[in-house]
Amino acid sequence: MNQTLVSYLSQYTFFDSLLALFGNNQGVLTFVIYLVFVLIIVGMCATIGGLGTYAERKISADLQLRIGPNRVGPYGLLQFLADGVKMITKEDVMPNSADKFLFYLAPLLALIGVFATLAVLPFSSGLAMADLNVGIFYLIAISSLVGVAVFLGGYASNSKWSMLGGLRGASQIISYEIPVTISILAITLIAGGMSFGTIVGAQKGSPINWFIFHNPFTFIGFFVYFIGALAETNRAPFDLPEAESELVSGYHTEYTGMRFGFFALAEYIEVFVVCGVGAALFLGGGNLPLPIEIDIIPVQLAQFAIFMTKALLLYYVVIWVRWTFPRLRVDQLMSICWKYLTPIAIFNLVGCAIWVVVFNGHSVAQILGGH
Amino acid sequence: MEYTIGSIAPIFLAPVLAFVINAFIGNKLPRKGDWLATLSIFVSFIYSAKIFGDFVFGKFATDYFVHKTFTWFDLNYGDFVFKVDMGVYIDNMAAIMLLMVSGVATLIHLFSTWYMDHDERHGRFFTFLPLFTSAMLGLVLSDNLLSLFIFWEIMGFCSYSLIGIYYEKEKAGDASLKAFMTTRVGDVFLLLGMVAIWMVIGSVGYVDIYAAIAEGKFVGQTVLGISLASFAGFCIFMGGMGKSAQFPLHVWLPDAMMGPTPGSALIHAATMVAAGVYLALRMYPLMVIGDLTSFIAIIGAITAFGAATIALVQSDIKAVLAFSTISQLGYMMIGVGVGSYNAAFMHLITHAVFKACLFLSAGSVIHSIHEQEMPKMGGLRKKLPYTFFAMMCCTLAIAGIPFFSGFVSKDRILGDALYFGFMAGQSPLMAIVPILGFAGAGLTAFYMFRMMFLTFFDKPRDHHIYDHAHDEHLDARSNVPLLILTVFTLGFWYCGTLTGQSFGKVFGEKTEWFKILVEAPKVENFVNHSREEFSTVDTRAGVELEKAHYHHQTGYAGPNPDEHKIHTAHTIGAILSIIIAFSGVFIAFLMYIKKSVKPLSGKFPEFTKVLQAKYHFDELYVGIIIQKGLLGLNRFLAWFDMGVYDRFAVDGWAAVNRTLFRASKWFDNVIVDAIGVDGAGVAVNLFNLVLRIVQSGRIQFYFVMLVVVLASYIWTINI
Amino acid sequence: MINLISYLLISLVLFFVGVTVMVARKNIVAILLGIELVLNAAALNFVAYSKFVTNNLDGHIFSLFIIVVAAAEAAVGLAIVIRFFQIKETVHIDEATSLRN
Amino acid sequence: MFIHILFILSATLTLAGAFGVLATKNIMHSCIFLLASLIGIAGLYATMGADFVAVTQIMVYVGGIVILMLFAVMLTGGKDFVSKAQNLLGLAPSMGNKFTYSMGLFVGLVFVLTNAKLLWSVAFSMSSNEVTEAYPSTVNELGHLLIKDHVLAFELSSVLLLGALVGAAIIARPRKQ
Repeated sequence: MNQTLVSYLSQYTFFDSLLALFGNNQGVLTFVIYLVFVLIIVGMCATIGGLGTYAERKISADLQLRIGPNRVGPYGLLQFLADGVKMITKEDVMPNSADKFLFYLAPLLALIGVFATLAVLPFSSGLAMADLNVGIFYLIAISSLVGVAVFLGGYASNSKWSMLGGLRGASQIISYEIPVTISILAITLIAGGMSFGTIVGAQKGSPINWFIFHNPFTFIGFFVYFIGALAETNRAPFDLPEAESELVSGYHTEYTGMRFGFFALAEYIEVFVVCGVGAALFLGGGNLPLPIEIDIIPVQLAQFAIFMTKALLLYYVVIWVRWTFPRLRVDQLMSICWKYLTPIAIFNLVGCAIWVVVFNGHSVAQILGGH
Repeated sequence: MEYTIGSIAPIFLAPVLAFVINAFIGNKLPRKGDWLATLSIFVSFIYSAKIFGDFVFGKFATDYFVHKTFTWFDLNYGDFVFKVDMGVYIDNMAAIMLLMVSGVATLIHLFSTWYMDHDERHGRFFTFLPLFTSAMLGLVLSDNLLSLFIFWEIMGFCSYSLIGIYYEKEKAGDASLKAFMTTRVGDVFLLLGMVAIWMVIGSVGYVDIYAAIAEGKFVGQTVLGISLASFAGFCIFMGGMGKSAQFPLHVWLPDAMMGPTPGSALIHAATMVAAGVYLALRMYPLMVIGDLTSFIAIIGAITAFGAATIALVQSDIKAVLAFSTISQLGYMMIGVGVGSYNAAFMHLITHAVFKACLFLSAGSVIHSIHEQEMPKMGGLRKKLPYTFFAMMCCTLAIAGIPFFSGFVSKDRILGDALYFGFMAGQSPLMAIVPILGFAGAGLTAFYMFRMMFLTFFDKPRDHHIYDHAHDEHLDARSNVPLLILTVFTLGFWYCGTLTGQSFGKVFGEKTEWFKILVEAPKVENFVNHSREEFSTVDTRAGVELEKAHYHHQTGYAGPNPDEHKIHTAHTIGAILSIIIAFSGVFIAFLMYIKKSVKPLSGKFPEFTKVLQAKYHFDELYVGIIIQKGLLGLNRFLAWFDMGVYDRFAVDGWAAVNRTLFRASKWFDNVIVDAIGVDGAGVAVNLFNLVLRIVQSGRIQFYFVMLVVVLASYIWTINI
Repeated sequence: MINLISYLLISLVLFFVGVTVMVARKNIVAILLGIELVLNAAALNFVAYSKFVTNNLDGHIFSLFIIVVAAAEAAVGLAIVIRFFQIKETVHIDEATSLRN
Repeated sequence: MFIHILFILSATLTLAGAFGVLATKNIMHSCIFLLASLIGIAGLYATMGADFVAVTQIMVYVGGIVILMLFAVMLTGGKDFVSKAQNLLGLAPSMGNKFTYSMGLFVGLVFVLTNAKLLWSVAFSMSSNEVTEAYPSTVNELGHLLIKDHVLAFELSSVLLLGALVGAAIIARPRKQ
């Protein structure tokens, strides 16, 4: 059964009083609850995306022994707001020979693809918009809209830099989807389900129960997933679609103003989402490291905080990687995917399957600890 | 005592894992992954030791076994049921076998890391060696003939790869092909036997076969006019003959020595060739009801004696050992044939240990002097003291000198053979079995000591080689495996007494563990056996069975009316074999140390030539079967083709045709051309005018036509 | 009121559009688009019958296989289109009338 | 209620996308409308509780086939070609003209009416119950069905995919001229 936010909230007593407030019309109440939480989550993620640009600059500055943005607000914290205002007020330029319809559509598709993934992201055991029983599969599927958007952005601009960037981006995204999906498949194999509730629920308790430590194959699988996710979100060292030195700035060369902002925002939120998925699948998600079984609001908040901490730590690693490694060549990119990551991922999948059969699904820690 | 999949699977899976890793990334690992292979076998050894401990020192009864199955594939389509189970079957025999295989393999791997060091095929060797070991372990764990056959074939493949590991040498390539093809002859029969069994009982599991034998399902079944049990037993035994290099399928084993010596030690001496004997022991009840025991005994006797005679004249140290292997395998088959079940199995184990050690020692010799020909050796005793010690102990064992393991096991086989041949009321022809057996034992002692004397004693015959030989220092990888194996060439490990005879008993009856634990399967115990699925929980956990009471004199079978005769036979056999062994050693001593007796090869040059040519078996197979048989057939076919078919059919038909042609030419010109062809052309042209419009090649037009025709059809019929 | 008929109607319209696209367009890629629509109309029918009539999941299985076959068909079809374009420098279907060259 | 909204939205998206494919003269736009239509069909699957099929639809079509189509359009230039060959309907540009459209509409109509004739009586005789709001998961059952009852088809489809993969690679590989 698919658990949703409303079905989760309905176990609390205040739900009934809320229901009474809306004249016992459950449909309206459901709508209102979703509206509120969608606004909260989308707003929060947009802020995270915005702050991502700030973090990117600040961390890069730190790594390069500079100061970084420090004028707007304390420590330059409000820099992203200033950037946002700049983007909104900028003139919206469109090339003459561009394909108008697709040019408008591409950034919207990118945003849709990213925001749709937020519906299943398990911020805590209760606070997930919908805990679909095909959750992770849905997330992989819907995020491939971003690939289409990148491609269309490149095509519609009618510029050769954009075109090359779009082609590179689309081929890169669909190629790296394979190792990422197979690594995730190994996890669903162990967890016995594709819903985030099942997967996160299977990693309860101490960090030794996290799936990354479940067996040697998942340990490798995490790194395969992380590298693949970097490539899927077009982050350095796989940022070929937007390589400044070769393609000006790739598929969004011709975009200005808020349309460019949409692409940038989509990219930063997508990074957050893949980090969140990595945290949920491999690093225990929002599970408390204590055996607390009661389900009250403070526990949920603590889970939320833990999940965000893990996701944002991974986010930090992503930025760190970006400012540490040089960019790859196109042929290297493809050979990494097809010659290394995909075979390793398949090996991991088979290894996990054998592990599950041979050790009856027990993790290394359980085996060493005598079940 | 829990047997879950987790406690059994690593025995087989650890080497497989090593194989997979070495196959893919072995070349990138330090030392090309040899440590990984060795480690994986050691893991198998530890798990095997656990099982061995449970079975031998545990409180299980003699006929206790672990049999667990899991569904391999299950295709159910309504009434059609096709379900195949795989499983694990461990009894005392399998437990001992597991320990032997994994233990010997561990030591051989360890030795190989030294022997194959700096070899260009290092990585390849250590890829196939663990795969081979895992296949052997899987074969021992198998609970049915089908999975046994799968592992059997994997071993065949590994053997092929390891013999031909230096594939650029033509001889190595030929030898590997020969081994592969010769064993394939046996394998075809094995497959045939499995099919025959499947036809009767619908399963090839050991347990099912035993149960079917006990229930008498084989009675009255015939195929091609002979009883089905005989047919199936014979076919399965043929498989064993191929693998265990029994006459007449023995020709591949001597050539198999082209591979690296540790590989030979593992494959062609200690384990793989034992698989055929193991199979014969497993299928022993089938052999008994198929009346094949006499046949097996005779094949074994011929092999044992024939190979021993060939070994007398070989000059290559590995060839001597190869023929001695064939000969010893013959003794095991004699044991199977004369009903000496546990002695045959004991000889399998003891032979594996001392033969592995002998081969490793030979490898050590070859590695240090880079020479295999014995006439060029001599006096190496001082250069290679540890190797000499190990090889001497093993030679004493194989020659059947008391206090060593070979004496115990071979003597029991020969004792039973003596009883079988002279006292059991068999036909007088069967006397050939003990006679050839004892003769072979004497020859064994002789040629093994000939090899020792030529290699280690006397003065160096080739000073160049001798001076360049490396001095041996005690080394963990090269000598220690030999010395460990040497320890287990002593007899009391296997029988608890110094000589295996009642007059040498020192530790009491309890230590006769081989006799207590290993006995022919009692088929009636399997009738109501229900199979268990593998799971996490062992349903038998905690159930400890009482050890059945064992009588020294009668065993389990109850008092045997011929007990007295058997006892007499054994006593005579023991005395006889001691005399024969020592006389063999003494003759060798006279010939090669004292040199007071000249080697007989000078007196019978023709016979020596025949022996050196290995009784011309290779030439026989190539000359008779391939040249005379196939080529003759070819010549006959060619003659038929040219003389009969060409002359009469082709030429005659041509003459007939020529006549017909004249008539038809006229007909063709006048009627066909003028009226038919030109007329048809005109007609086609007319049609074409219409069809050209329809056959436009445009796929969409075809689609439209399809839709229109389909629609008009559906609208005209009423549904 | 959502019932079987509503899904069947959607499927029928989708099928109609697919067939029309297949016939009206002369671009091979566009014809492949029409084929995708037709396949999807069929798959939708299978799931609808599975939901409302048979009450088991065989229809789902069938539509999964349709998706698989559609993927294979698209891959091979587009490969042929690209090869055709390399030879003829056009993707007009009326150019694809000869069996060789 | 939400089911109805989802149904109406998905149906609108499906049909609008399909008509977009039919109506637009730009092949690139056609592909995007096809994308919309396919996502709409995924939504329709979701209203029927076919969650796994719905997500598979998005996965395969959006992540694979549509991008493949876009690539094919890009590699073939995306131009409106005019054939040199004479058609029954005269010279037609590759995105069609009013003759081809009228032919297409006619054929489509014939086909659909034929289908309707065949299926109409069947469809109404079938039981048709209201869509309920709660759906059990189909994933487990589908998995069991795929590797038990339909295992042969499952294996065959894997062979088919392998064949398609190899075949596509061989057909489209660049050749030396």
